[in-house]
Parts: sequence; structure tokens; C-alpha cells
Amino acid sequence: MPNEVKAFKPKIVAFCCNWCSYAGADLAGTNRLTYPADVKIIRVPCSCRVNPMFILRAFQRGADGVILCGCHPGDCHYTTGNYYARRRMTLLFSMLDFLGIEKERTRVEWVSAAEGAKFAATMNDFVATVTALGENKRLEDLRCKE
Amino acid sequence: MNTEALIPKIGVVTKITQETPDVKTFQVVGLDGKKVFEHKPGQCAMLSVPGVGEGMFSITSSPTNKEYMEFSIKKCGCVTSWLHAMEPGQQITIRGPYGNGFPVDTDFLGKDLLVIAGGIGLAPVRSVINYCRDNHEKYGSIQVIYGSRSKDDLVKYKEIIDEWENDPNMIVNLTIDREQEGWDGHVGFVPNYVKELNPDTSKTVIMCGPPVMIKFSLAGLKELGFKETQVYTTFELRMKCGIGKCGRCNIGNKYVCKDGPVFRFDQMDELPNEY
Amino acid sequence: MQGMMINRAKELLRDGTVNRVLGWQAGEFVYDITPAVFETEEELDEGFVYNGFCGNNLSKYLVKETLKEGKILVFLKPCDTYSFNQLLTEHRIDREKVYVVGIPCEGKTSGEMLKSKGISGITGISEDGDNFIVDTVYGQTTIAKADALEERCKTCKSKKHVAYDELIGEDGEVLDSHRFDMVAKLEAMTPDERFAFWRGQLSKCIRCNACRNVCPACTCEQCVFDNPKSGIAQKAAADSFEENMFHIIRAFHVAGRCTDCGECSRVCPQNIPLHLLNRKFIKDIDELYGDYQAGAEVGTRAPLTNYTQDDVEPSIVYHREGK
Amino acid sequence: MLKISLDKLGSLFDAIAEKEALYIPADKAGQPQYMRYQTGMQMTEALNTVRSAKDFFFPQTENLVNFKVSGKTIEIIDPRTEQEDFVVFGVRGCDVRSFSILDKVFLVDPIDTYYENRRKHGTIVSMACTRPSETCFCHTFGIDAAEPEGDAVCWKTEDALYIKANTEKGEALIEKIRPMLEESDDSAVEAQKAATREILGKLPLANFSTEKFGGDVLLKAFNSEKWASLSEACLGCGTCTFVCPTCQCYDIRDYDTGHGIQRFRCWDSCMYSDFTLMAGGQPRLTQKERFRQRFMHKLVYFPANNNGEYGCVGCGRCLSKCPISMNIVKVAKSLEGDL
Repeated sequence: MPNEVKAFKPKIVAFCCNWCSYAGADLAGTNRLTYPADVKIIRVPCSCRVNPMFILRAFQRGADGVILCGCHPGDCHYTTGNYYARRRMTLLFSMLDFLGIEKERTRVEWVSAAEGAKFAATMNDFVATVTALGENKRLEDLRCKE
Repeated sequence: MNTEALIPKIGVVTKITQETPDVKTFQVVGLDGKKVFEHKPGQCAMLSVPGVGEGMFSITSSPTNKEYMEFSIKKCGCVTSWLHAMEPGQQITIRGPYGNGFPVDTDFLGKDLLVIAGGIGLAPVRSVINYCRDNHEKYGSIQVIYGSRSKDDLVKYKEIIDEWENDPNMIVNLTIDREQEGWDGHVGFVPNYVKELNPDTSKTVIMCGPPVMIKFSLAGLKELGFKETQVYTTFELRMKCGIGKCGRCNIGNKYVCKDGPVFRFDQMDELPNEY
Repeated sequence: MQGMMINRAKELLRDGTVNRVLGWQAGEFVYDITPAVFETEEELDEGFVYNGFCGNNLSKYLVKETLKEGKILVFLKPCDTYSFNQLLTEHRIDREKVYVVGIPCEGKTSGEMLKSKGISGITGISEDGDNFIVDTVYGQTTIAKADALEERCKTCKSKKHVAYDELIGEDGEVLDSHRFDMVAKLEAMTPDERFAFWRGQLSKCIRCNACRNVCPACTCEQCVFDNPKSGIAQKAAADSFEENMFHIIRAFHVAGRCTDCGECSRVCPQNIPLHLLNRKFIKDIDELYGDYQAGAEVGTRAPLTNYTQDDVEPSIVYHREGK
Repeated sequence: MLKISLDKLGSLFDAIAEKEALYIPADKAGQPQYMRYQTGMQMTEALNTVRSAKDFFFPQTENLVNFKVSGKTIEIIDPRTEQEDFVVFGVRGCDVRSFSILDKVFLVDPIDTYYENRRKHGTIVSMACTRPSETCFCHTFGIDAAEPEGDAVCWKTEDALYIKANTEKGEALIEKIRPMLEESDDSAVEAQKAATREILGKLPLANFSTEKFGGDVLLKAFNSEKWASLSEACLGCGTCTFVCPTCQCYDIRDYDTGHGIQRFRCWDSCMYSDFTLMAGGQPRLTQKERFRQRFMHKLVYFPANNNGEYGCVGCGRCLSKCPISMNIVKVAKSLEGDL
């Protein structure tokens, strides 16, 4: 090919709750399950610690997709945190869609500490989805682009 | 004046001295090892830490110091905390000088000076004290009344003890707010001490310190017979541009960064009481 | 109506029920009306007005006013009473220090609305049945009141007062407002069309913060956008991202608490239809978590501080085409 | 006097835009605003744009300087690229005057080179008003809406656009488009001026005057008890300052882009509570002081420093845009009794 196009590798931010999903990611690692290295995990004490601003700021700083992982509903370490997170994220994602921003760039998954395989599969699937969407253009901050 | 007023120069912090628990003095030179610019006593400079912010600080060193500039800075906000955390060799940005400075070439000539300072208020007046000491033939005697919360909070204590107190041309009166072990000097607030010392009313007064000290000291001076036209102070307001344009240091028709920070009290009477 | 209100206010001042009256003050051109506090009967006679241009929702001023000494009389239109209840729910107003007089509202207009109809040089406005007769330096024009109404009044949700100590006039009913029609229309567009629509609107924003400062739900002592420690304090949107972020977060912070009073859109100097963002949240909440009207009652739990175990999953967003 | 028939206006714009960037007031999503001209774009029929024309010289945000920080060292980068020549067409008399007020801030020593640079490269073509609004009071400040200032001035009649140069810049512009213009007498323009002036005389604010303000009333106006009630309903938003053509306060902020620091300046408002907030205190404690500052600055402080010229041009934007309809006219009229 005369002009080789560099393959697009999306930057993914994954907010993972300390008690389930972060442990799930650990398990995926110890079981040697692979998922793309472009997923950057940010550990949070609970999925409900994630303010809508965190999601937006991740996009501002160059993320192409943002995923939030927490304990399964009913299993929250703090009893009810993920129920609140669920409502918040539903409304936020709906609003992003309303503004015409690709809804597939955001996702919530419930991953328990025992679900290493699910964690890896989720990340692989999410990365594939975002790769297909291409670079985040609609929620980018031009100043943060190199 | 610098034609690119808003673009700073790089300054290198060569030495940092811990003065008191919350005040440090920073020596700054340019990249070439020389002073970044010349200034007049009482003028200020904009120091900044890129990414943190910019702040206006009075230049503590005297213009007669030809090697470097000094800034005595108290830790109280974002930029100052960052400055306090840094190590020698760190580069910062600097622009200036800003403001009018003290009238050392006009009103102060030949006069006996009385400097009243409280706490970090010594920072801007140290410049004028040392300038007048270095040019003592042009000025009369210098009396300094300086107070702070405690002995440990006296800024530039070493210089005061070693140099100022040994200067035949100077009288230094120190005071601290509360009794303290190892302190045999005066104890009490500055305004009261001023009244006790009963300085000669022919002196020209330079005052800088917390607003409450200024308020009561001024009242005390008036009781002693001083006139407002004899008393100078230097102001602090929020500043962003330093060149009289951004609007926030505006008091009446004056811009503190450009028309100030040094004002005579009779000039301040003509301004709205908004400082 | 105005006369009745002034008389009642005077009575209440005289008998000591209240020591201040919060109402509207006349301006230069009939339509430029300013909220004001009146302390004496003379002041009421001089400046108090109530007419079709008194759009300001007075309930937010009560946050500040109830911190002062004495009881204040406030005139609230039906939609203002929802904001009032919401503020009570959030403990922002001392109910003991307010005397609420509910007043009817036939919908409000504004100088800006008249001007958007091409009317300029206004020297006087009078009401004639269903019409406004507008005198201008260029001659007289007549405009149907219905056409001049603010967007929020064209889709008025309720003529019913949900809070009052006394009413002047008859109370109305909750209306079938069709207020979500425009939201539904946007939802039916393609994402590209929506994106283009909102970029066009939000890029007009000058970040004056009027929408935030006027909002009766925005009563934080320090807004996240003013807090230097929040990392997103901004005075101006230096990038399109910041325009989007400000408006998403502004709407999100009042989601579930917004009573849809429409002040945000009324005050926007750039005429950005900000209420559509709020209504999107309200519509989603209604559809996903059951109907909820913020401020309808005091003490209800807002949808975002509530949950049920079988709430829908966020993935519903992927499957709701045209919602 | 030179003229061009209105049906050729599009080709006139095309001709200017071919040589330099051209901005005209046009409608976007129902809002009149200045936009870069593209073939086919129509001028708005509205009296004036919502945002003033100050953006051309003093944009809402602009990068001042970039820093690259690595370890203890800092590199300073001037981000400016060459400023292109541009023409702003159709500026009203009030906005044209606002430039000379901004000049008195930005072009006095030390000169603001960012502003100066844009000013040098910009040519202002003003447009006489024909349908002033009730919120207009430019005559209060000696502005003639029927014959505005500017590098060149235009009059738009039913069928033609008349144009006249006032400065060298204006002449240079007209020179470039001279072949398209034809000579004409000025009877149509004179008729329009007379008609406009008659309307101006009938406006509700025709007799509004600020005579009583200015330097020596400073403390009297400042200490008036009326500020408390005037500012009572103020929301503390920045609408008035941001739509104002003469408000020039700004903030300087740093933004960390992840690969460098951008120091930018953006409009700021004296109405905001953090405008004067310092680590060491707040000189303007309540909204009353902030509100007072804005009007005192325009009516008293600015004239005291600038030979009596007021910091207001009477464009009326704050009158129509303030969420609570409090504005400089109400303030001035109310204070007048105290002076």
C-alpha cells in the first residue's frame, strides 16, 4: 500500500469498583486472559463514586470509550451504591445520545470478583465496538490533542 | 516597559530560605544568572507556576542588590503552596516590574522614616528600608516598628538582628503578640506599641500589615499628631494582568497594579472604601 | 388583578402578618420588569406591577429573603409554586418566614418575544382581549397574545397552585401540556441530525451563567463550575467540549429536581432552548422510573436519590430507538 | 458619494471576500451574529447582533502563551500566528464607538499587543441605522446612528448601498472594489439621515442624559443608599458584561492539556463573586458591591480617567438581555436624584 494507514487503537477508560470489578480484572490477569492494553483501569471505591463529570472528563482527556464496571445489582459492598449508579448512568447515557454523541462509546457492565472471564470478554467486546466507531470526535477537546 | 506585557520571562529560583513556619524567601535570577529586570522599592512582580496560576508578589529585595531579586512569600493559596513545595533550581515565570513603588526619589528625600509593619507586611517595606540604608546620605534616620504573632513569625529576623540593629542610622523596635519563652523584647500589638514609643511627628511613615493593624495604627498616629499626608501604605488586591486592564484591582478610578500599590492616606480618602 | 394584589399586600403589611412584600417592579418600557422587595404601602403604590410581562419566578429569592428578619409575602404563579415546594423539600427555605399568595397566570410574554416577532421601537403596550396592542415609533401593531407567549407558557404544564397560604382568583388544573413534543421530535432524528442541532445551539453559548443563576434548583453555595478545586472551573468555554460539558452537567445537576419552570430558556441571551435538556431528563425519568413531577408535593424523594431493585439497565439506551 | 445597487450586494461581498476575510452580521439559528462571509450569505435584517462586535479585537477566549514544562525547566512558546487582514461589515454606530473606548484601555501604555495586532489588521465598515429600537440611547453619548464612525460608512436604502470612506484604511478598501461602484449624489443618504434622526428624537430614551455623572461625584454616587435596592434582584450572572461592547475585564487562566500548559485569557465579569476573591480576603463582599462596581466603572471611574468619556455606548443590549431587566438606564436615572 502506498499510504499505509496506521490502525486505529482506541483509548478506553474503565472505571472499576474496588470490591468486584477491580478484583475481576485481577482475576482475568491471573488467569492469563487477554484483553487489549488500551484499556486503562481507574479504581473507584464504588460504581456510585463515578460522577457524570468523570465520564465526560475522560472523553475530554482523549478517551474514545468509557466503561463503568461495578458489582452486580444487589451485591454492592455498600448495599445500594450501584443502584444509584445505574440510574445516573442510564440518564447520562441517554442524554449523551440525545446530544447526538454515539451511545456505543459508553457502557455499564456488572462484573463480580469471580468473573475474570466476563471482564476480559467485556473489554474485548467494548474495544471492538469502539474501534468500529473510530476516534471520538464529538466529545473531544482539541486542546488535549497532541 | 516590556512590549509583550503578558508574556513572562523565565526565572530560576536559586535559593530558598525558611523564614518562619509559613514564610519562605526565594532568590530569583534570570536564565543568564543576572537579575531579570530592575525595579524601584515597593514595586511588584508577577510570579507564576505554569499550570497552577499567577500571582502578584512584592519584591522584597532592594534595587541596590544587583545580583538577584528576593521574594518573601507566605503560604496561603494555590500558587504559594506550590512555591513553598519547590526546590532550588526550579524555574518559574516572572514578569514585571509593576506598580508605582515608594516615592524614594521625591517625597522621601532627606526625611526621617518610620516604618510600621506587621507579619508578612515586612516583605514590601524591606525593599525600601534596605534601599534607604544603602543610600543613607539621601535620607535621615530610619525607625522600624515591626510586630508579629511570635518570635518565630518575625520575617527576616536574622537580618534584623545582625544588620539593622547594628546600623547606627537605624532604630529597630520589635514586638510580638504574646509572651514567649526566650523573648525579652516588647510584648503587645503594633498599634499600641507605636503609641508607647511616641515617635517624632516630623517623620514620614510607611505602613504595611494586616488591615486591622493599619486601621488602628493610623488612628494612633493621628492621635500623636501625624497627618494623613505623611503616611504611606501599600495595597493588596486580586490582580491578573498587572497592567491596569483586566479590571479586578480597580478601586475608584485607580488601578492598584498600575497606579498603586503605594498610596498616601490622603489619596485613599478620595477613593471609595472598597479595599 | 394588580389592584387586588396591592390591596391585599397592604392589608397584610398593616396587620403585621408580613414586613416585606416580594413582587415585581415597573420599569422603563412596560415590559422590563424587575423583581423587587417592597417594605411600605407607598412603595407598593409607586412601583408594584403585575401584568403579562411578570415572568420572573420569585421563589429562588426566598432562599436569601428567609434568612432575614421577619416574614415576607410572596406572590407565586402556579408554576412558581412547584419551585417553591421543591426548595422546601430541599430545606432551602424557611416556610415559617413566608406568606404565599397564589395568583393566576394566563401565560407570560416578554419584550424579547415581541421583538422576535419583528416589533421594534415599543413605546406602549395595552391589552385588548386576546390581543396585545403595541404602540411603536413606527406605528401601531396588534399581536395575538397566544402568539407572543413564551415557549414555556405555550406548553404550560399546570395552572394549579401546589402551595399557598391564600389564593387570589380561582385555582386551575394540571394541564395536558404536550411539553415533550419537541423532545420527542429530536429523539426521532438521527444522531447526526441531533448532533448538528445541538452544536448549532450550544455553540452560541457565551457562558454568562444566567441559566444557572436564575434556576431555582441551582442553589449550591458554591457551584462546581466556580470551584477552582473542581478542575473544571471555567469562565468561558475555550473549547466546544466545555460548552457541551457545562450544559450536560448543568442539566444533570438539576435532573429529578427540575420542576420545568423554564426560567433557563427565558433568560438565555442567546435563546438556546435549554429547557429541552431538562425536559429530556424529565421525560426519561417519567418513562423509565414512573411519572414524577418535582415540586408537586413537599418531601418526595427525587428519582436520582431513589432506586428500585428492578430498575432498567443502562443498556436500555442502546435499544430505545427514537426515544 | 459612491453607490452600488442592492441586487449587486452579493457580488460586492464576493469581491471583498476574495481579497481578505469578510465578516457580516447574518442570522444563525434565528440569532443575528457576525459570521465569516460565504457566497450567498445574506445580511440580517435585525438592528444589531446579540453579541457585540468587540469579539473581533478582544475575543472571548484567546491563547496568550504556551509553556512546556519538563522537570525543573520551563519553555515559553508564543502561540501567535500571523494575523490575517479582515473586514467587518455592517457595524452599527454604537459598536464602532466601543472600539475607541476599548482602545483607551488596550492601546495605552503598556500596549496590549494581541489587541493592537487585530486592530491594525481590521477594517471597520459601519452601517447607518434606519430602525432604532426603544432600547437605543447612543445619542446620549454623542453617537450619531444616522452617520456612524468607522473606516468606511454605509447607508442602505430601499434599492442601493451608499458608501463613503473616512480613513486611509477605508479608502484602501473602496479602492479595491471601486470598479463595482458608481458615482452618485448624496440626496438619498441625506433623506435617510433626516428620517432616522427624526425617529431617534421620538425614542423613549431620547431625553436620557448622564450629564450629572463623571469625575467629582465619585464618592457621592458611591455612597448612595440606592445601590442596595437596585442590586437586590441581581442574579450575579454575567449577561450584561458579556453582551456589552465596552466591558473589557478579563481573566488569565492556565489549562493543562496533558502535554503542555496553555495560558489563555477569557472575558470575566465583575458581577461574579470570584472576580476579586483572594486567598487573603474579598474586598467586594456582596452582590451590591459587585453590581455597584460595574456601573460606577462605566459612569464615573472611566470618565474620570478619560476626559469625561463614558464607558457606555448606548447600544441597549443590557436593557434587552438582563434576566431581571436591571440596567444602566435604570441605575443612572435612579441615582441622578442623589447627585
